[in-house]
Amino acid sequence: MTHHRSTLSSLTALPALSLLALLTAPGSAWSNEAGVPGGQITWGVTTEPACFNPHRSSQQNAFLVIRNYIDSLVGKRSDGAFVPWLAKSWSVSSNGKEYTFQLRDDVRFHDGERFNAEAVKANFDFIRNPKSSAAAASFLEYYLRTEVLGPYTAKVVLSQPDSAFLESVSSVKLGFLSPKTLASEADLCSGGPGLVGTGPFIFEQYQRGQSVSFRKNPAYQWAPAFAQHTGPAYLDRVTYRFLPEYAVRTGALSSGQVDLIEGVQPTDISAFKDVAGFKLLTGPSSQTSFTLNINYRRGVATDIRVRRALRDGFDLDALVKSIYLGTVPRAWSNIGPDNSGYNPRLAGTWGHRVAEANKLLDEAGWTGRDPQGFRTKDGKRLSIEVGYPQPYVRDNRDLLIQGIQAALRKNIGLDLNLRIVSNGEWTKSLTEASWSIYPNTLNPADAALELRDVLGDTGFLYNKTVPDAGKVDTELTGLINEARLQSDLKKRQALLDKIQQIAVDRAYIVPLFAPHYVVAAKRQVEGISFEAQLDSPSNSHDLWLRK
Amino acid sequence: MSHTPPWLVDVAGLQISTGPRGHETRLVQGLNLQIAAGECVALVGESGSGKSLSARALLGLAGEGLRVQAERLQLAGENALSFSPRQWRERRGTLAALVMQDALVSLDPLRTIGQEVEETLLRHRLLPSGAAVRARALQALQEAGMDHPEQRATQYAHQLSGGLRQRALIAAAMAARPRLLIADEPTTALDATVQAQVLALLAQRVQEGIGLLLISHDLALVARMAQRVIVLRHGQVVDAGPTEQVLSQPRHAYTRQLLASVPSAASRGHWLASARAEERPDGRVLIQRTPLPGRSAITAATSLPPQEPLIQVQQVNKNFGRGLQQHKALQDVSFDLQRGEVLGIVGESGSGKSTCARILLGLQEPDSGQVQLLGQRWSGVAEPQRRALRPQLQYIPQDPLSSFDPRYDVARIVAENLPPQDKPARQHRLAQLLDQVGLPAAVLARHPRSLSGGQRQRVAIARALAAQPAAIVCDEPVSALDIHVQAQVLDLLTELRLRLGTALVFISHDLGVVQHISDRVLVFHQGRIVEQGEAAALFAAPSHPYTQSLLAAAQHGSPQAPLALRRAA
Amino acid sequence: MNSTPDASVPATAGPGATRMSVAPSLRTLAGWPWGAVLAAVFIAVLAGITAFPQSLSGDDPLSGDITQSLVPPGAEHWFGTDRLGRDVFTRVIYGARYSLLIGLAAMAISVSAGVLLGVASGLGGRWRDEGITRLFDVLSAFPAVLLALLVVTFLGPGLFNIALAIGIAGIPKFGRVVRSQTLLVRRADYVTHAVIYGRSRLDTLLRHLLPNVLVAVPVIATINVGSAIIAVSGLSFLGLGPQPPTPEWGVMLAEGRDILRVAWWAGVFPGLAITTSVLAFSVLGQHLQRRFEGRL
Amino acid sequence: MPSPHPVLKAALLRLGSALLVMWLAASATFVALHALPGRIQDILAGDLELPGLKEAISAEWGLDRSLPEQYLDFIVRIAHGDFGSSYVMRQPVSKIIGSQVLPTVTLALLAGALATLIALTLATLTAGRPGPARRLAATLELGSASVPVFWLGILLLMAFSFRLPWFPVSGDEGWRALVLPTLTLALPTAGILTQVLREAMEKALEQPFVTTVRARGLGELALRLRHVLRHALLPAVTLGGWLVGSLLGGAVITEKVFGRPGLGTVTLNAVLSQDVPVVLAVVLLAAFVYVLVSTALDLLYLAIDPRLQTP
Repeated sequence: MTHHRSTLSSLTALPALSLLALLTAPGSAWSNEAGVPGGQITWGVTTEPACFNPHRSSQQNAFLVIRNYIDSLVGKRSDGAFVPWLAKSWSVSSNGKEYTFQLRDDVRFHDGERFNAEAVKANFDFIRNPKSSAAAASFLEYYLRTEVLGPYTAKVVLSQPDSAFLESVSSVKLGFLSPKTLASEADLCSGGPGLVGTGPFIFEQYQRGQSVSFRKNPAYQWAPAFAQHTGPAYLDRVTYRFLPEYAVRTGALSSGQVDLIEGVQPTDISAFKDVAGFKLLTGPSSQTSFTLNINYRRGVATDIRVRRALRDGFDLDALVKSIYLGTVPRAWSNIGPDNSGYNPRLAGTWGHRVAEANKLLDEAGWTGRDPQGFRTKDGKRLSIEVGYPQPYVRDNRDLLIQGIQAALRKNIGLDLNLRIVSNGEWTKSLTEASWSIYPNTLNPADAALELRDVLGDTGFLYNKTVPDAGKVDTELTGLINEARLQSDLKKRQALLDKIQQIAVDRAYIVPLFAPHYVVAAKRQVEGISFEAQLDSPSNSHDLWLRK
Repeated sequence: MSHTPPWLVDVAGLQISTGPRGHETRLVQGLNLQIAAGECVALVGESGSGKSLSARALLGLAGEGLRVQAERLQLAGENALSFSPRQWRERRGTLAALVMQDALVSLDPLRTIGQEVEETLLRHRLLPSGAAVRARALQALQEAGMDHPEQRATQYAHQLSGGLRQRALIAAAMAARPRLLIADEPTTALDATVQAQVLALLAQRVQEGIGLLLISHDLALVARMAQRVIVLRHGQVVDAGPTEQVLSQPRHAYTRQLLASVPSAASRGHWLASARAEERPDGRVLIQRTPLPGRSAITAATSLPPQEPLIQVQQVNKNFGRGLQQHKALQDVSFDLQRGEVLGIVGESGSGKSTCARILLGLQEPDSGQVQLLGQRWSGVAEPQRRALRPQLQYIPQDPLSSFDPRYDVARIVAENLPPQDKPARQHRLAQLLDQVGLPAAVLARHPRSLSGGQRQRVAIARALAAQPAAIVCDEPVSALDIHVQAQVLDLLTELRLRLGTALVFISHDLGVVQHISDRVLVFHQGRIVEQGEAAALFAAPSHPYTQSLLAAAQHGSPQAPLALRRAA
Repeated sequence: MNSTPDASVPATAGPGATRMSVAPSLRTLAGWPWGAVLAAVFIAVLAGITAFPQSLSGDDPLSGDITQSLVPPGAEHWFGTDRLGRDVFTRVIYGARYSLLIGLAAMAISVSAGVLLGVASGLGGRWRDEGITRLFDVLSAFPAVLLALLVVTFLGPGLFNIALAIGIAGIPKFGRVVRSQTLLVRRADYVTHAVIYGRSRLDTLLRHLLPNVLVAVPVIATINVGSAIIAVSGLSFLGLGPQPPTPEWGVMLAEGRDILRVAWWAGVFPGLAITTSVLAFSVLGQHLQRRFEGRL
Repeated sequence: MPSPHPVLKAALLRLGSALLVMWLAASATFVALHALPGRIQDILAGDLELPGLKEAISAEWGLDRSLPEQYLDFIVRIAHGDFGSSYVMRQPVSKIIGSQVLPTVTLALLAGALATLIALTLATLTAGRPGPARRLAATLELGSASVPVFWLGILLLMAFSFRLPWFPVSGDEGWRALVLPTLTLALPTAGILTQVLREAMEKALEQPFVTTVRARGLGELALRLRHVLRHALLPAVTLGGWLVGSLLGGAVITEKVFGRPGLGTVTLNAVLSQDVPVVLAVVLLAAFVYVLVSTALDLLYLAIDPRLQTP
C-alpha cells in the first residue's frame, strides 16, 4: 500500500487551513519572484541558544537558528499538509504502526557522509537512548526500531499507532546529524563545526555572548517542497547576533547595524510598520497559546474554586490589549487559534467574572484579610507562586503576568507571586513536582501531542515519582490517550474539543494570548517566511537581498 | 650715611587694603621706603604688622583680593604701578628676588636642589645652552657657601641640614644675579651659630652691590645687618631712619617698649614688661627697669626636709634607633632641681633638651640612670605608682593649642587638674586660677581656638597651677610669642615663682630668655651637659668653648652691643 | 558604580569652599551655605516620605488602572504611568523607602565593622595593624558590584543580600579613615600628655582618644550614603536586588529602559530620584566635612 | 642619587604584600564556599539535574580528599589559571572568560584614560582660580559624581541613539560602538577624580614654595604643570585601586545598558543561571587585577615622592 501520500497524512491536511494564517503571513510562500544569489545578511535575535543540538534543545527560539543546518524527513506546509523533504515518499501500514520511507539518494552530510537509511536508524536510535537525555525522545514515545530495508528505504516500527507521528518527524527536533558526529559522543550543545547536518548552511563560527555564523552549502539540492526555491541558498553567509535587550535590538535595526530582527515588542512596532525603508511581517499562531499551566495536584490549587477564581479574577482582554497594543488576540484555549485542533467554541465561555470569583473564594473559606489586602484562611495567606524559567522569558510575557498579579491582588486578594527561576531550579521542581504554576508555550504543533505533554498521563503534571500528590483527573488523561490513538478525523477533533473544554472549565490551565513571531526587516531583504511546524521564522535558505 | 638717587626701590605712600569697595580694611598705610644698591634696609614689626605683605607688594605678589596703591612705586627707575602681569613676571627673579623663612617648605620638596636653582635661569632664557645653565647653577651654589655643589645639586631639600637648605634657597634666588633681594625672616628657623653664618653670607652680597630688604621681628638681628630700619605697627610706620639712631633714640613709645622688653642678661632680676626707655638730655635713651622684690623665703609646702632637692637626675642615658643610625639623645646627664629654683636649660635644637623634659615628666623612660621626684623613685616605675605624685610636677608646652583637647572649652581644660568637687566650688576655683594668670573669668566659656597665642599660654599655665605643683617643666614656653607678649608671660612665671614658690625647669634655645629668668643654668650640647652653674657667673665667664661660641653668637643678639662693636670695627 | 573613594583623601571640595567666599555671608543661612540647607531639607523630605509614603500619594504603588498605561506626565499623573498603568510618581515615592533603607543598612554594616577594625588597627601593635590593613586590602579588592554578584550567587537575590554585599565592600573605606584618624589622635599632645593630669590609659582612651576619632565618622557616613544608594540601585538594575513588582528605583529604571523610545518618563524620573538623593547626601556631607576640618 | 637599595626594598615589600593579599583573597573565596550550607557538589552544580554531574564535580574538585589537600589543590589550580569548568555551559571556565575579557578591558581602559584626562585638564584649569569657572566646575563634578552609571547610559542612549542616530545602540563593531559606553563609564569616575585632584592641587598651592616659584617669574600655568601637578598626583595615585574597582564594577552595568558583550554580561548570566565556578573566577580575576594595579600605583607613588626613598 504505497502511494504518494498516506491516508493518515491527508487526515490532518485541508480542514486546518484557516483564513487567519493566510492573512497574517503575507509575502511568505506566495512571492515566487526569482531571487538574486550572493551577499550576506545579519539577523538580530532575542535568545542565544543554550544548546545547538536539535535533539537536546527545547528552546523554541533556538530552532530558527538550528534549522539552518538540520533537515527533516518530511516537511509541513503552512496549510498543514506533509510534503516530501529528505523522504521522497512514504507509506503507512494498515495497522498504522509501520511507516516506510523512500529516501532521496542524492543527500550528503556536510562532512561528506551519505544520508541513507542507516543514518535515519542511527539518529532515531540515538534519540531514543535514555543516556543521550534528548528532549526529542518524547516525540518517539512509541518508537520500537528502524529496519533498513534497502540503502534508501527505512521502515520505522511503532509499538502502537501514533496520529501525530508525521507531525513529529517533520519537526527539527527529529532532524538528522551525521552518524560520525553521533558516534563521537561529542558534547554538541556548545555548537561549532562538530555539529554536522545536511541543511542549506554549514556551521562556521560561534562567539559566546555575541553571534553565530553559517556559510552556504553549495551542494544543497534537497530543499523541502514548501520552500520558495529549490537548490542551494541565495546568501553566501548568514550571521545571527544575540541582542536580548528590546531597545538594543530595535535600535540595531533602525541604525542599520543588522538587516532584520525577530522579537519586535509591541511598543516598537510603530518604528517599522509602514515606515519607509522597512517592512514588518507577523507569523502564524498554530503552536500552543501562552498559558498558565496549574499544578492542580498540589497546594491551594487542588481546590477547583480557587482555580476558577484565579481564572476569572481579572480582565484578560484589557491587559492583553494594553500591553500588546492590540497586536495579538487573547487566547481561549491552550491550543493556538491557527492550529487545526483548536476548539473555537470555547470563546467567551470564561474569564473576567470578579464578583463570582470573590464568591467562590468566600465559599472556599478564604474569608480573612491581611494588612496587605490578601485573603487569608486560618492565618495563612492565599498565595500561589508562578515559577518562570529565565531562558524562556521574552516577548513582555513576564510583564503580562505582573499585570495579572496586580489585578488579582486588587480584585480578589489573591497573591500571585511571580518568581524568575533558573533553568536548573525549574527542572528540579519538575522532578519533585514542587512547582505550582508554569507559564509557557510548547513546541510540538500537533494538538494531541501538546495536550499530552501538559495534561496527559505522561505530561509534566503527573510525575509518577511523587506518590502523595493530589488525585489525577483520569477522565481527562483517558480522553487524551484515546485522541492519540484515534485515526478518524471527525472523532479525533471531537475528542480534542472535549479535552480543551474540560481543561479550561476545570481551570487546569488559564490560556492568556496567542503569540506569534513579529519580524522587522530592511526593505531590501526578500523571501522572509515562517516555518509552519514551529511558527518561528524559517531558516535563511530562501532569503535574498534586492540590490 | 644717606644715599642720593637713583634708588633701586623708591616707594612713597604705599597702601594695601582688602574687602569690597566702600568698607575695605587697610592692612598697610602710608609706607615710604627707599633702597639703594649696596644697602640693607630692614622692615621690623611684630606678626600681623604688615611687613611681609609690604615686601611681597614690591614683587607684585601681594595676593588675590588685595588692592595695592601708592603715590610712587619705582623699581630700578621704572614705574611698577603700571606693570602688566607679563612685565611683573619678566622682572621677578631677574630684577628682584625673594628668600623666605624655612627652606624645607620654601623649596619644592619633589625637585632636586639643582633643578630649583636652574629654574629661574631657564625661565628667563638667560643662558644659551643647558650646560651653561648647569654651570651657572653650580657657581651660584658655590657662592652660597655650599660644599661640593655637584653632589648637593642632585640632593633634595629634606636631605640637607637647616643651614645648607637655607644656603640653597639663597643660591636659587641669586642665580639670575638680581639687583634687589627681599629676605623675609631668612634665619628665624635656624640655630644661633648657623644663623650667624647665613647672615654673613647676606652681608657679603650687600657689599657686592645688591640692595637687600630684610624683614624680621628680631631687633638684634636688624641692628647687626641694616643701615636703615623702619618699624611697623598695625601697618603704619612708627619709627624710621638710620639703625643707630632708631635703636639708641627711638622716637615712638612702641619702639622703646620693643627695645626694653627684649630679655637679656641686663634685664635679669627685673620686671620685663614694665621696663621703660627714658630719653636722656643728650638724646640717647636709657632703659629703666623695676627690680624684683628679694627672693622670699616661702617655698612650695612639701613634705620634703628643707635641703632635699625637688628632683634628682642621676647618670641618665637615652638612645634612639639601633645600629649605625643610633642617635645618642642623652649621655649620663645628672642634675638637681632645688625647691623654688628656676633651672634654665639652654642648647641648640637636637641637643637633647626636649628628651630631657620628656624624661623629667615621666613620658619616656631613660635607658639607664634614674630620676627621683620629692625623694621618691620617679623613673622606672609603673604609671599607677607615679599617679600620686603627678600633681606635684606639671608641664607648660610650646604650642598650647595642640595640648588642649579640640572639643574642650577653657573651663574643662583648666579643670582637668582640679580634684572632683561640686560645681560652685569648682567655678570659683577656676575663676581664681584665671585671675592668677591675668585672664578675665569670661574666658572660661570660650574655646581656645578663638584666643590669642599669649592668652592660650596663660590658659596652659592656669591648668598647671590648678594642681598646685611643686615644680613646672616649661619646654620653649615663649619662643612662639611676639616680644611684648613674651615679656608679659615671662613676668607672669616670675611672679608665680615669687608668690607660690613653684620651681621651674625652663628649657629654651634663646640665650637671652634663659639669662633673664634662670637662677642656675645647664648648657646642653649633643646630649651632654657641657657646663652648669649659677646663671650670672656662668655667662660672665663661660669656661666651656661651646658655651663661649653660644654666647658670642648671641652677643651679636643684644640690640645695644653691636653699636659699640660697629663703632670699634 | 562610582562609589566615593576613601574619605581619608579629602573627598570633595564642593562649591563655595570657605577659602573662596571672602564676601560677607549673604550667601549663607545661619552659617550654612544655601547648597547645604537645600540638601538638608531634601533629605528631611526623603526621610519623611520613607516613613509615610501615603502622605504624598493616595494611589497604590503595586497596581494601576491598566487602561491608563503609558500616559505621559500631566495633571493626573505628575510623572506619567508605566506599561501596567501604575502611577510612576507614587512608585518613586514608595521607592524611596527601599533605596534609603538598603543604603543605610549597608552604611551601618560598613561603619560598625570599619570603626571597630580601624580603631583596633590604629591602637594595636605593628602586627595587629599590619594584619588588619591586609584585611582591608583583601576586602577592597572586591568592588561592591562583583562582591554582590558573589553573594547573590550563593544566597540568591534580595534586599538584605545586596545590603550585606555593599556593606562589606564599604568596610575598608571606613576602616582606613578611622585607622588614620586614630593614628593621628594617638600621637596628639592632648593624648600623650594626659598622663600628667593623672589620667589612666583607659580613661585617656575613653575621654580623649575615642571621641576625637569618632567625631569624623558621621561626616564620612553622610558622604558615603550617596555611593551606597548608587550601588543599591545599580544592583537592582541588574536584577540582583528586589524583584518586580517592588517599586525600587533601580528596578523601575530597568523596566523603563525597554520602553524608552515611546515612554521616556518611565526611565527618567526614577533616575532623577536617585541622582538628586545622592547629590543631597554628597553636598551635606561635604559641608559637614568642611565644618569638621575647620574645627580640628 | 638616592641609593636604589631602599626603593628596591620598598618595591619587594609591596610585591610581597600584593601576593599575600591575592592569596588571602583566594582563600577567602575557598572558605566562603565551604562555609555555605549544603554540600559543595550541590552548590557547584547549582540546580542542574544532569545524571553523573555530582560525581564529576566531586572528582574534579577532589571533594573526597581532606580539606587541607583540597585547599592546596584549589590554590595551585588557581595559580595556573585553571578555575575548573562551568557545569551550566559545559566548558572550561577559563575558555569562557578568556573569550570575553577583551571587550571589557578595552572599555575599562578607555573609560579610565578618558576620566583621568578630563580630571587632569579640569583640575589644572580651575584649581585655585576664584570666580565662576571654579564654582561651575565644582558643581559639574558634584553632579557627575552623583549620577548613576546606568541612568547616564540611558540618557545618552536616548539622546544619541534614538533622537540623533549618531551612535549605534549596541554591539561591538568599530569605534562608534565604544563612544557612548566609554562616556557613560568615564563621566561619573571623572567627577570624583577631578574633585580629589583639584582639592590636592589647592592644598599644594597653599604651600610656601609656590610663592618662591612665583617670585622666580613663572606664570600660573607653568607653576601648576611643573610643580603643583606632581603634588596633586600623590593623593590621586592612592585612588588608583578604587578607580580599578569602580571601572570593573561600572563595566558590568554599562555592558547591560548597552547590550555589549563582555565579562559583565557573562558574569550576570552566570549569576542568573547559578553558574558558581564562572562567578567565582570572574570575581577572583577582578580582585587580582585590583591588587596588581594598586601595587603598581603604590610603587609609582614611591617614585614620585623622594621623601619616602631615603631610609
